[in-house]
Amino acid sequence: MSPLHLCLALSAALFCTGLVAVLIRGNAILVLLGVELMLNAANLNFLAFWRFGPGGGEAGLVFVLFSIAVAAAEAAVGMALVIAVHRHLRSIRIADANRLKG
Amino acid sequence: MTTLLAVLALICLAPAVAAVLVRNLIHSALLFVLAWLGLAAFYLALGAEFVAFAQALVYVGGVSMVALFAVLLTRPGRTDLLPPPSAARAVGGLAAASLVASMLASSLFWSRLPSMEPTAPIPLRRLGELLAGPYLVAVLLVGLILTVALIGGLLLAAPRRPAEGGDA
Amino acid sequence: MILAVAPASPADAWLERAPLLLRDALTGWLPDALRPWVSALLSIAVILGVFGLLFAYMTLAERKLLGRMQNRPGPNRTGPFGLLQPFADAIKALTKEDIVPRAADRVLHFLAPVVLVALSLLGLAVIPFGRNLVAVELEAAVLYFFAAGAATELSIFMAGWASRNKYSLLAAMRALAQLISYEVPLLLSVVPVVVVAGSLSTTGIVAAQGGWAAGIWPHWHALTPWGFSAFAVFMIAALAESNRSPFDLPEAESELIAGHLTEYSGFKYALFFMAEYLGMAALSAMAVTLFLGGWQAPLGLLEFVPSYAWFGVKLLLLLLGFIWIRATFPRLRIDQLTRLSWKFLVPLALVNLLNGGFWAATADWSGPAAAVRWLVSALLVVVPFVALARSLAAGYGPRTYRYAPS
Amino acid sequence: MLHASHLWLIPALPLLAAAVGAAAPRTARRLPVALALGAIIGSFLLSLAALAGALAAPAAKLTANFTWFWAGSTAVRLGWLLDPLGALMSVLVCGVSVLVFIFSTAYLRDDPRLGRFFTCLSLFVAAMLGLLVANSLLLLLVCWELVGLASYLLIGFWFERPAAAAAAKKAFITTRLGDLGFLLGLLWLFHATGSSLFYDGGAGVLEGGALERLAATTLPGGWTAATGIGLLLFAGAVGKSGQFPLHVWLPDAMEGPTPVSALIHAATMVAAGVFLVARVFPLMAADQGLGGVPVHALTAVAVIGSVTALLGALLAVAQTDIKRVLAYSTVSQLGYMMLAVGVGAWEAAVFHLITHACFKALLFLGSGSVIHAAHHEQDARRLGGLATRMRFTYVTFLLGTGALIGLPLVFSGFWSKEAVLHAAELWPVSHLPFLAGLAGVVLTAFYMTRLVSETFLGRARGDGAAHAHESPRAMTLPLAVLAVASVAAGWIGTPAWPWLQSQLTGAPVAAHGLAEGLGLMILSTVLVGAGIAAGGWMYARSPRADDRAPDPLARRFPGVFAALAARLWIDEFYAATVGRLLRGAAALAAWLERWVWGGLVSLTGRVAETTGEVNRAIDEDGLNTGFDRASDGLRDAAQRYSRAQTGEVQGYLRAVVVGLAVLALLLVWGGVR
Repeated sequence: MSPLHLCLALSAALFCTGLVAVLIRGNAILVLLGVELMLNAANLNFLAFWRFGPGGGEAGLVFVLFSIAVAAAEAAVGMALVIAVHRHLRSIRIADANRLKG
Repeated sequence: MTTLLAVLALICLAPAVAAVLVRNLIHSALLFVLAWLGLAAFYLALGAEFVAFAQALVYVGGVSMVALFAVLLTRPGRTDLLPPPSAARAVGGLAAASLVASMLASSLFWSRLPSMEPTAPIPLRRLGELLAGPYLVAVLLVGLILTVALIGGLLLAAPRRPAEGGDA
Repeated sequence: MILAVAPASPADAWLERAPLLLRDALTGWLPDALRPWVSALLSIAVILGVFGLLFAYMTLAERKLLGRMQNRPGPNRTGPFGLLQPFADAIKALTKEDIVPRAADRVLHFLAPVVLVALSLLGLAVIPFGRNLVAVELEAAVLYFFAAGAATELSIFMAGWASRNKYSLLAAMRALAQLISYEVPLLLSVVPVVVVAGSLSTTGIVAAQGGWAAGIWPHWHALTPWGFSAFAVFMIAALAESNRSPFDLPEAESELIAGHLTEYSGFKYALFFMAEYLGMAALSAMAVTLFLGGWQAPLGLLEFVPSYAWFGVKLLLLLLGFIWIRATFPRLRIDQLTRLSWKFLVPLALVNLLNGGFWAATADWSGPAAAVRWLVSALLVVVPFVALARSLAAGYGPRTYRYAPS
Repeated sequence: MLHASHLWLIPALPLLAAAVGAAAPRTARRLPVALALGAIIGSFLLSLAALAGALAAPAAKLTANFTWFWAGSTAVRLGWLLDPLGALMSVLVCGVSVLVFIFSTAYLRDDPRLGRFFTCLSLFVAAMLGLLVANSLLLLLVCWELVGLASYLLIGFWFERPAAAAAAKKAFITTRLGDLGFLLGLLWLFHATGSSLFYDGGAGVLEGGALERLAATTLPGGWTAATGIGLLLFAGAVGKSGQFPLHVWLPDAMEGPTPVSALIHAATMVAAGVFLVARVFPLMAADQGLGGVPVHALTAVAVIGSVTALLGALLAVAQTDIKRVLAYSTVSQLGYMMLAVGVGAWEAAVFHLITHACFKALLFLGSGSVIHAAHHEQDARRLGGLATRMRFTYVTFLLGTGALIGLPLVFSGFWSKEAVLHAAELWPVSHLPFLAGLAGVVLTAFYMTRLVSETFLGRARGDGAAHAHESPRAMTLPLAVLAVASVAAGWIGTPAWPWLQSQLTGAPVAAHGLAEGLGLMILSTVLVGAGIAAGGWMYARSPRADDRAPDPLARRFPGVFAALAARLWIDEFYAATVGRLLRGAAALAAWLERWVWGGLVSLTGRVAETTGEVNRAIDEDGLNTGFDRASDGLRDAAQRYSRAQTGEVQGYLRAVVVGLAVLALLLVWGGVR
């Protein structure tokens, strides 16, 4: 099993874990964290192919940096949204936020 | 090399799985942090020093803080134990996730990847030149996005009267 | 992480080489495969020992200095001038009963202090204590340092939350707010240094500060306008990061009955104590590295003094500054704290970033142009400072006290 | 030294001030004032520079022309003209404006609309200066109308007073009548010469070729085009500077604030007519052939001027309102100027214009000072005894009076009027204008004496005058400056040293010492003395006891006085003829509108209405039912479908993921490569 395979397997596993978190956890915060985890899995793919891929181009590395930055922004906004939702509904269960009326 | 990577992979996968499964909100948040740290270590082993440290800094220093802060601001109740997910949702979710998992696994094992020599890690200065050179526009855009996100976060999380709580 | 074994260059003075010679003497007989690891272990041991002692005597110094500043003698019973006081304290802490509240989250309650100490030690790995004395030579050392330091407040949160105590929880929230607020100016104040020095590695930054202008004016960053401003911001943010007064809101003895430390006793408490001082020392060491020229001597003719001695002197000065500030300033309120960060330090640091960019861009100006360069840079520091200060101080007149009629 | 191509700066500054002042918020009262003062001072300096540039080469007409737009193939060109006439006038306008502005700051200090006042004033000054430096009749007309607009705004500044509003309308409409002639003349000129530029390096309308052409083309009736155009343009001048048929608006214009009267209706705007005639003098003088020509432009000018001079002086005699007296005196002085132009001595006219601007501005500001001090009491009968209370104003007013009636040898008015009369005397056509001028001299002396003694001598006949006190510094300072000017301004054009004339004409005028025209001087001096004596004997000897007491003149000649006091019923005459005509026309138009056109319009509307009714009926009963059924079905379907819309985000996500996974599995295992 080559390191590349290992990386891809890990990223796949992480992705699925995050997906599960997104799908079955009721708490909005955990869902957001799951999304973060999925993003990380994607980053891992980029790095893996940058390192073990067919050479050429640091684009993978650079892209990971950008994706981390954007992930941070996404987390900040997401948490802010969670807080705002909580102020409205007094709850952060996603199932409760099923109406468009605020 | 591979063994080291494997160990690190386990170190970063175990807490992630645990984080998804435990019922205590704070615990799972902290476990997520642990998973991210493990991932940072994995990056380090991959030779991506800068990315690894950036990962640690952003996720452990930033995202986890925000997440924990949100948790504290929106305490469900006396205890942080969450109600167990409803059976239907759990089953459906697991089914869907397993589908994806099988897909990924199949594509992984059926596709024969040529195992190549690892390319040499690039010196930090080169990375800096890349960011300041060809990727400059992207860097500026990301900075813009971050600023907007910060302001938007403030506006969203601020109480109706922006006079107070505008900071923090 | 390449563990290299830097050979002692014979050019240096004997004292300068002493540590390396000692290391070689200790590891000389080992096979080459092992030598890097053993020397790494050695440096870890040295750091632990030195900074452990430093911690011990910092506590003593703090207590004595505070005592003097408050017209008390301070501890002076154990040993000559109370010099053995730290060890007495250590023994006491070790032998005390370790109490864990029943409702507490045992795991986190146990993990918090351990993680804290570990994290605050991590940062020291990349500090160049002397010309060749750096445990781990990293390309992105600065980034590493802050990545490691970022996690400290996390353990404070763990402690505060795990104690299941409302004061501790408040402390945890404050800790988070404080970190989120002060991580930003801390990093922003470092960026100009990186820009100007053109390197993220601590040794590179120290090397960039070598030499003297006109033989007497060291090229330390703190001695340039932008550097001074960055230094000030860095130190303030460092105070907040290490929970030192006037920013010690998480452990506010007077209002939160020691906050996250409420439910800790015995050795765990000692660990927290230790972590605080280690973090303080680490940040001060970083400040010395980034702004005060690291181990560089202030004057050319003083170079015969070994570099690590210079480093030690600067470090001690900064630490004493910490103590002095603690003895001087009252504690801030949480809203004042955050406002200070977001409305004052962050804009200042941002302008300073611009300033650093200007400085780096005009590196080749000389003669009268250099004067212009200094002038512009100074203006870029003073004008925003005055403007921000005025806008923030608007409405706060000088405070008037009304005394009760006697 | 200012180059011609930079002349536009002079009007641009006040225009800018006016624009900013107009945009400024109502609360910022000081801002427009500061702007206006700064701008006008800047323009003053600029025009001084321009004057220096003009005097460097008096004969040369320095122009800077540019194409405004192309109408078909013919370019409509505008331009700036720098010559001693324009430069002197602009210096004069700016100088007087500066003083009047300073005066106004004190005079209108408590007025809530101070800012608006100064904005309008700046607009006026801008337009006036533009008028002076314009090198194109078209541009001049534009500025001309702008000046009229500003005058309208300022006369009606206190529009709460119905009198002021009416006066503003009257001024505007009356001057429009003249401007119609102006416009026609402009069009004719443009049609005839294809250019509206005065001087264009030989191609201008005031230069050789065009003039010869105009003088050559004759119309039915033996007139030449030059005469026709000249008369039309002169109509504009008549309207603007209140010459005889259209003089009625000027006295009413005194409803405006006194500084406005001083600046616009004494010093500058009303002189614009004279300036216009002087500017286009070559055109008017183009056709000198008097043989068999029934009327000739300059002759008309001279006649109108002399009539106005006499009439104004006559009407001034019987007025009781200070400002009205001064207004009629302005009318008559303008008549003198027109007279001078008419007899061909346009430089004398300009000379008199300059001196008159100085001392009439002085007189108006002085009366303003009096009115201000006497709490807006401007009826001479209820004033009096102010000589002791307002010594400074009194002295300056006396100086102004001396200049106006032309006391010999020192006062400016003497020299300028002497120049006018001298020219009139030498006019070959007729001596009537000369005699009218002499009569005017007597009357001027008489009514000014009357005014002074009624206002300042005797004892206070009203509590307004009783509690009067000297005006603040900001008002007395301009008085002082103007007093000096109105004494000294005459020395630049004495027969002994005709500097002004030579600069204006651009050719050195022989200094024909004081000897020549000495007889005329003595004569006019005697006449002035007679006028003063008569006035003094009637009014100053025994000042009226109280405001009820009848006017001494009325006691002696009641009929004449009544007629004069009623202004010879000219206004009533206009009201009876022109006004009635217009009213009838308006009534007719209204009738047509209401019954004929209105009927048509409402008929069309009714038709459209009925069609709409029919359409609606068809829609509702015919088409809609089908649509309703269709949309009902759609709604039900949507309701049934929307059950799937639970709002459960994770539910959606689950569906998405399953779909994605199935798709991907198909791709991978289904061998779809």
